[in-house]
Amino acid sequence: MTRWGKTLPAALAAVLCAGPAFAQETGIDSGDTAWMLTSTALVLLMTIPGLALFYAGMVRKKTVLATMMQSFFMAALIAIVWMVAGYSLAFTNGNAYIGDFSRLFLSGLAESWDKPFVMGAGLESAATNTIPETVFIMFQMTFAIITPALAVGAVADRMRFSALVLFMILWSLLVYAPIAHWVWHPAGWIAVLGAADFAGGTVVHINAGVAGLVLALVMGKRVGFGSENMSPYNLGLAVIGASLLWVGWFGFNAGSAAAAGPRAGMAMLVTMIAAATATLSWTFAEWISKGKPSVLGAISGAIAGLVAITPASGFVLPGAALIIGLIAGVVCFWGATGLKHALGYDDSLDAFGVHGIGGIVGALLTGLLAYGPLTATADAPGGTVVGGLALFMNQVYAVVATIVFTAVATFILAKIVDAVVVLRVNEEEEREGLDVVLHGESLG
Amino acid sequence: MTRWGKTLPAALAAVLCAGPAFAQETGIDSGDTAWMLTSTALVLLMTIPGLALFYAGMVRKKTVLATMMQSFFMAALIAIVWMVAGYSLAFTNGNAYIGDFSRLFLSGLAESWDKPFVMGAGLESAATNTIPETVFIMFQMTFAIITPALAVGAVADRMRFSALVLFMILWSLLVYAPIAHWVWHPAGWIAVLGAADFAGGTVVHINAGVAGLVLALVMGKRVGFGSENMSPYNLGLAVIGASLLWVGWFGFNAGSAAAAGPRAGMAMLVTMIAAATATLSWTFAEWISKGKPSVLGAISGAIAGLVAITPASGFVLPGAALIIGLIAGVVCFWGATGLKHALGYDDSLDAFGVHGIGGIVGALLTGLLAYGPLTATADAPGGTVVGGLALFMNQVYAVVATIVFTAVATFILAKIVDAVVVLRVNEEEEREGLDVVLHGESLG
Amino acid sequence: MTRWGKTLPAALAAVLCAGPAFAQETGIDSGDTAWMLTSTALVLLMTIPGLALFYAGMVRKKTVLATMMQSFFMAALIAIVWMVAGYSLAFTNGNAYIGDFSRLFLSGLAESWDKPFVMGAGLESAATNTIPETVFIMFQMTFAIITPALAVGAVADRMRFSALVLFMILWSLLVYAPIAHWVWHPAGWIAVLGAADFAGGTVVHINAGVAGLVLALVMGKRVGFGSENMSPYNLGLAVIGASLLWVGWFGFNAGSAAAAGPRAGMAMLVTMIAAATATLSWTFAEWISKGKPSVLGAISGAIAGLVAITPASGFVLPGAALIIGLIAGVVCFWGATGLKHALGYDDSLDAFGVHGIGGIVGALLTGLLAYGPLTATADAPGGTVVGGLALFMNQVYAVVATIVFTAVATFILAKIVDAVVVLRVNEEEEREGLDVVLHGESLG
Amino acid sequence: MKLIMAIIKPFRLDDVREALTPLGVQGLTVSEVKGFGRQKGQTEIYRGAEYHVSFLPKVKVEVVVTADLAERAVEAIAKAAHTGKIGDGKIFVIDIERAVRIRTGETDAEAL
Amino acid sequence: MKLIMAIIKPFRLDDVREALTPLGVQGLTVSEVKGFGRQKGQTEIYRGAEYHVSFLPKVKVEVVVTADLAERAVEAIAKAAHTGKIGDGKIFVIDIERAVRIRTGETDAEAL
Amino acid sequence: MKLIMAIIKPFRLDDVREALTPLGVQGLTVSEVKGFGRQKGQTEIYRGAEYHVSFLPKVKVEVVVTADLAERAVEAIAKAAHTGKIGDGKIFVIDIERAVRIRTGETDAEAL
Ligand SMILES: Nc1ncnc2c1ncn2[C@@H]1O[C@H](COP(=O)(O)OP(=O)(O)O)[C@@H](O)[C@H]1O
Ligand SMILES: Nc1ncnc2c1ncn2[C@@H]1O[C@H](COP(=O)(O)OP(=O)(O)O)[C@@H](O)[C@H]1O
Ligand SMILES: Nc1ncnc2c1ncn2[C@@H]1O[C@H](COP(=O)(O)OP(=O)(O)O)[C@@H](O)[C@H]1O
Repeated sequence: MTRWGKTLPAALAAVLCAGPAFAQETGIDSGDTAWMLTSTALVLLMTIPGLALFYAGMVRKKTVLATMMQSFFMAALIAIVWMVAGYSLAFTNGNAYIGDFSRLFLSGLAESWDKPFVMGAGLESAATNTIPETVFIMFQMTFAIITPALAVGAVADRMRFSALVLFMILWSLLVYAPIAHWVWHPAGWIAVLGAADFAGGTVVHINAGVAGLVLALVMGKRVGFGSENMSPYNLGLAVIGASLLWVGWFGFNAGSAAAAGPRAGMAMLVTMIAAATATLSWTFAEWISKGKPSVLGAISGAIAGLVAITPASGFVLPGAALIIGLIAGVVCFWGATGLKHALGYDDSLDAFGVHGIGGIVGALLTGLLAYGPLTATADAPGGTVVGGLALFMNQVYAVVATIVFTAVATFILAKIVDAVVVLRVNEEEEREGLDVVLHGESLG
Repeated sequence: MTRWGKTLPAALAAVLCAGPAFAQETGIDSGDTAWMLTSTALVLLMTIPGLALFYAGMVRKKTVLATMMQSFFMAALIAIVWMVAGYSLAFTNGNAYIGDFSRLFLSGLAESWDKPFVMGAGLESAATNTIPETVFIMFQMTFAIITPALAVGAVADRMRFSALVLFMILWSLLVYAPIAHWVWHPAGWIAVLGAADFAGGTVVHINAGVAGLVLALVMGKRVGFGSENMSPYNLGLAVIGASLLWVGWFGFNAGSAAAAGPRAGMAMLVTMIAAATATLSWTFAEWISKGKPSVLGAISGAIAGLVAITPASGFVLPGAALIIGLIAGVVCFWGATGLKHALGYDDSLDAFGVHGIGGIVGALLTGLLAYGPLTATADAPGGTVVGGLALFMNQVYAVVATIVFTAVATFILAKIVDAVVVLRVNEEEEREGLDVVLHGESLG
Repeated sequence: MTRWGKTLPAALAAVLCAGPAFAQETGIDSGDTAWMLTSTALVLLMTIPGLALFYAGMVRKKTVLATMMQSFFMAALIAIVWMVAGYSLAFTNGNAYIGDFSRLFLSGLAESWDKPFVMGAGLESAATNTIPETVFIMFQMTFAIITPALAVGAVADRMRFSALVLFMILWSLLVYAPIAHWVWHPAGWIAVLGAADFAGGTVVHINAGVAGLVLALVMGKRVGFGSENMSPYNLGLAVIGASLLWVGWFGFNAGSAAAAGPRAGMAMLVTMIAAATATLSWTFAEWISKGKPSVLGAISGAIAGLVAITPASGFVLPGAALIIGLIAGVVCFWGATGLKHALGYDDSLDAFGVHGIGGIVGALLTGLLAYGPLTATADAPGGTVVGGLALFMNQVYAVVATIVFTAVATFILAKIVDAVVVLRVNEEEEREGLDVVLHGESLG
Repeated sequence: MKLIMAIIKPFRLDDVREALTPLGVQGLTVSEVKGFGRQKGQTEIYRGAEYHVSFLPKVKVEVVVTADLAERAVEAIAKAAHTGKIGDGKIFVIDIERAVRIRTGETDAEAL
Repeated sequence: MKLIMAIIKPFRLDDVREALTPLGVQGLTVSEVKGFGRQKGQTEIYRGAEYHVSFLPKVKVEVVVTADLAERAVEAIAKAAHTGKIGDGKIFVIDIERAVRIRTGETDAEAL
Repeated sequence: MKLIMAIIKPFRLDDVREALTPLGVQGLTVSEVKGFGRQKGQTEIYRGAEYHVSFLPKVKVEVVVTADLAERAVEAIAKAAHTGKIGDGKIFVIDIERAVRIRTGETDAEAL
């Protein structure tokens, strides 16, 4: 069940608005395009500088720059990977599991650049949009960028840069692209199955969280983990980062409506409500259990809420968002504290604790709380995404499939890359810090 | 005189554009909606991370995180307060002084979510917009968030977190919501009276400034005020914050046009001009009187100009903006330096000196400089907001009413909260710093 | 060849969409206006806080604030210069070399504010836009602001503030405004000549780079240059700055399409690709030649790619963007390292090495790689900007003319200002640092 | 000559400096240090990881005075830095064999 | 009394502190310093400008103990700070003439 | 052995280090300090609140040398740190009873 199908009514509207004569010529709507261009900028803002700051704000002084570099470089690296093959593998028809090579190097745009984008052209489940394909490619690219950038937070302070580069090229093509195809392409098996993921709870967050956890397990704990003081050097950076993630998330979720209409409005509203509620629930949970409401707790809660509402954002009403945020804040608090310490792995920046767990919570609750009328279409007046047992089971299925596939594939890729270039720096380098060791720079 | 009435022509245009057949079905304009979604993101950006940085950059190292927390937590807290009851109290018909409970928990959106928003539906002064209500709710929510966040700057470094939370819940519902209703709802008494506040000079800035001043007077000066060196730890943060406030203010003011048309364009232009002029006038005033043009002076001037143009932004031409900025910069410079030291209160981050005074300057000058044609409508070709003695008197009336109401209500609430949870930390805690005392964290 | 002519089809579309009756009345398109308002905010974001952070992150602790002040103050100063006379000189008809005084103080907006903007009204090469002139003025203002802010990076750590203010007022009016007129006004001689600069490779980047280099040569090297350690105090700021520049550049380039249509989409896509490729090519060039991939290298590469794609962004396809980015990254790496050290000048923050050289690379490659159909119009179905020898020669011509004019004019102005207020602080002041010496402030 | 090294609470610094001036002390050197002692710090929590902050911010004042002045200087510092609360700090006195003023080359007493 | 001044590798600090407690040392003062010595640092490159980092981050521990304790304290520190790799640092012992606890006015041994 | 403690202007540090190497000094320790003295600082103004900056950034160099070397080391530092302008700083010499190299356990002269 791709959200892009949802854009049909909007497209229709635009066409109507344009008037027949004009419609033949182009169904591109300037308002929808304006919003999608803006959303693209907002989602890129989430990774650079948003995520770069959020993560850099949680590490020690000696790896602040290296941590920023991971997010910044991902933006460049994955952009090219996406242009060369990732987009083609994710969003061309291909089969139920992966796209084809028809858009390698984005070939074909020379002809279609000024036409409205039709996803799955040729298929009867094809979805017409009111924006050009260039904008769709860009918007999706920013999603492909942030996913690996999120995952690497789990292994902060210890991964070699060359290993990161090699690993993420492979991971983006062999793990991210297929899953994006499954969920968001009308031909994808999860879309056909009828599981719903409006803006990427499965594709982005569960995917990143699980991949991060596997990397953390493969690479092992940081030197001194548990014994030495690893308190953040500059939490202020993390607050700025979380704030930009929050603001950028409006593009992430409301932009996933692919049009500047009522669905985008509702998506933005529920996104805000879930983020806010989770901030409160994490903060109060910590206040009660630890005695103080920490700043790191508040911003972590916000991210947890944003993650959890992501798959639901186009399908639920404000009341449901309140519930999703409330649960996500508490559960992710437990995931980043209780669970992690219980199991003893070193998911350094809680990529799994927040994104993995938050994504699962959101995906499942979407199955229960989706409000049909928001996805009503001509042929399905009751809505195409309706909360209930049926949808819930589909969600469970999609979540499990994603977790298993990501875990296995990530493990294999990690082992391969480790064999080729070695994943981790040695103890002395780790003590000295990645900034100076990997990049020959340091904070003054 | 609410600006939302002004959107009528735009709405009309959209309807025309849509063509009758389509109009029945929906009068939502994708371009206007795109701009309002963007504006909402921009205004949230003002508070997080904008204001968080602006304020955190002016305090000492030991309270940087706690100061950021105040803005960040406001975003979460007030969002929920707004969803639960604030929005309903501010923007439903009710009476001339406050709205009703018809939108508690945003009930009713399930039906109206995809219809264009009509404010004051049922009243003959109802104003039809070209955006869905969800977007209006979100846009207004960001205003409700930034107002208390601005006020708390006056008591930086000494307010207990629990007191802040309790106080702001009450203040938002009992002070902010009513004033927003007075000024921006067609049934509000100030709107009916005919005073003009395009984007929140009264509702947001005078309101926040006065509330901050009252809090500062109730809570008293910081320990060591006047004797110890309280120079900012990292003014660089304040520069980033002021910059984001400036950029975000485009959404604040141009977004208040509620449509992506000529009024939004003019609002953005005059906003830029006033901000720039005030930056220059504050800087030169300081250069001349103190011998050096400080960075803090320049960014303070920019904020002063932005505050002053806020109520005027949809009603004046560039020339008038130049005058408003010029005056605001000099007067606020005096407010944050001369006045404050003369009266001896400790408005720590000049919430009153800049926002209170700047808001008053702007509100009054709007009364004199409003250019009628900008608000011309079919039935009022000369404009509905025309500068002159009549409008000026209305402005004075509205300003005084707001100051008195806010001052009294804030004082009472402060006393109540102080009695319940104590507003202020003790001297030793204040010396140690709020970061570690309230949140158990500190900058490395 | 101004890009504003390109907006005709879009304008047409809007008119069609609006339907005849409505068209007479106004051809303003809400979607295009929404995007241009957003783009304006994005381009301002590039300067404050983007450039302020990028530059401040590369200097030593004692001049961090002063460096931020340069960008921040430019935003205010040039805004007013632009309003008073700059806009009029750049974008009114005048002659082939400069505009006239018909828009001093933006006079005339009171009448035209709600009409669509026609550039070069009266000329037969006039171009109708679908946005009001206020938006065009604002969008262009942000370009006028960033250009001098970029240039001053070349003389970081040693320029007196009063000299900066005086110099930039003159430079903006006598150097920037004329060149903008040459290139972007339909009557401008370079536009008539047929050289292409979509978003400002010549007007902004070559111009800023050359002006910066001349200033650096006139003012001489920093005290201790070559002998003392001048490593950046906080590169983290530079990463945030580069990230915001990258995101803001979407407004810079895609906004230069003046409409939210296919051209904007393509411009954003090629901008992303070139930025990403240049990041990779600079990083790998450094990795190979210096042994480590530095963070400063990665962000510098991104800026180099953004600069180089700027003149080409509306004229090329993704493949060409890949080539442009690849070359720009490597050439600018050489420009900021090899060339600079070979010639021995102290272009402190590489305004010339990155912007000057990157701009030249981009302008010339545009001449070779422009894909005609992107600029196809009714009367020129093959496109108005077509890569080839003819266009290439025009580009060379335009580039050389700009370099010569800027170099000479900047030199003369620098000498005049030096005579009037002295450009540079004395050695002792420079050692103490501009923060405390010029602004009486310092980082804690 | 004696080097008086005092570890004090940061916010007492200005008072200490002012207390020394009347004794004719022309200069001193200050550094930010972290102190471990009887005074106990707060506990910091980051996502469940608790760190007990055993090191508290202190200021180290180093001032060299002539032998005859040492006694009074120590008393002045002790008085000015005193709050009576745990963590007030310590004063140590160390013998200095030689002092030189770099600018003039003056030595010992003249160098101060 | 003796002032023991030890320059050590930052990550050994906690061990050093713990090694001193059993000896009855109640407090110590720490400062971040940069050390130049046999241990060689990395090279940093900024846009082609190379800087050899000759100064490496170290921690300076200053602890005053009674004369009789000095020997054992030095050994304890040396043991706890030891990694065997170049750059482990130094320990210096200086005589202290007088000590005062600001809070109580206690002097010498009682002041520690 | 002697501990030479020099308070100098930050930008003279590299010269001081280079001046000591020829004397066979193998290492030294540096810390950032703030100095109060005859040299007067700037005034800072924040929204009308004026603060006179009485403390100026200085660098403290601590180097331990054998007694015989002390004299020449002091001269070398004084020469290298000299600008002739007020605020050049001071050099103090303190007796060291004992030195230990943590890595090897070598003591005194061998430890340096
Ligand atoms: N033996 C010591 N050597 C060096 N510094 C010490 C010693 N004991 C205490 N200090 C310093 O003095 C500070 C205050 O000591 P503490 O025991 O906390 O309180 P009090 O000074 O009231 O006894 C400590 O934080 C530490 O910096
Ligand atoms: N003569 C000295 N005086 C003061 N400090 C010194 C001296 N020699 C070394 N140090 C300090 O000890 C640290 C370690 O010394 P180094 O020669 O690098 O290794 P090692 O301790 O193994 O000999 C240096 O970084 C410096 O801080
Ligand atoms: N009596 C002193 N004890 C410790 N440090 C001192 C003393 N006098 C001066 N200093 C240090 O020396 C620095 C320079 O001294 P100052 O009087 O400013 O100039 P000069 O060295 O030319 O006399 C001061 O900033 C301070 O750090």
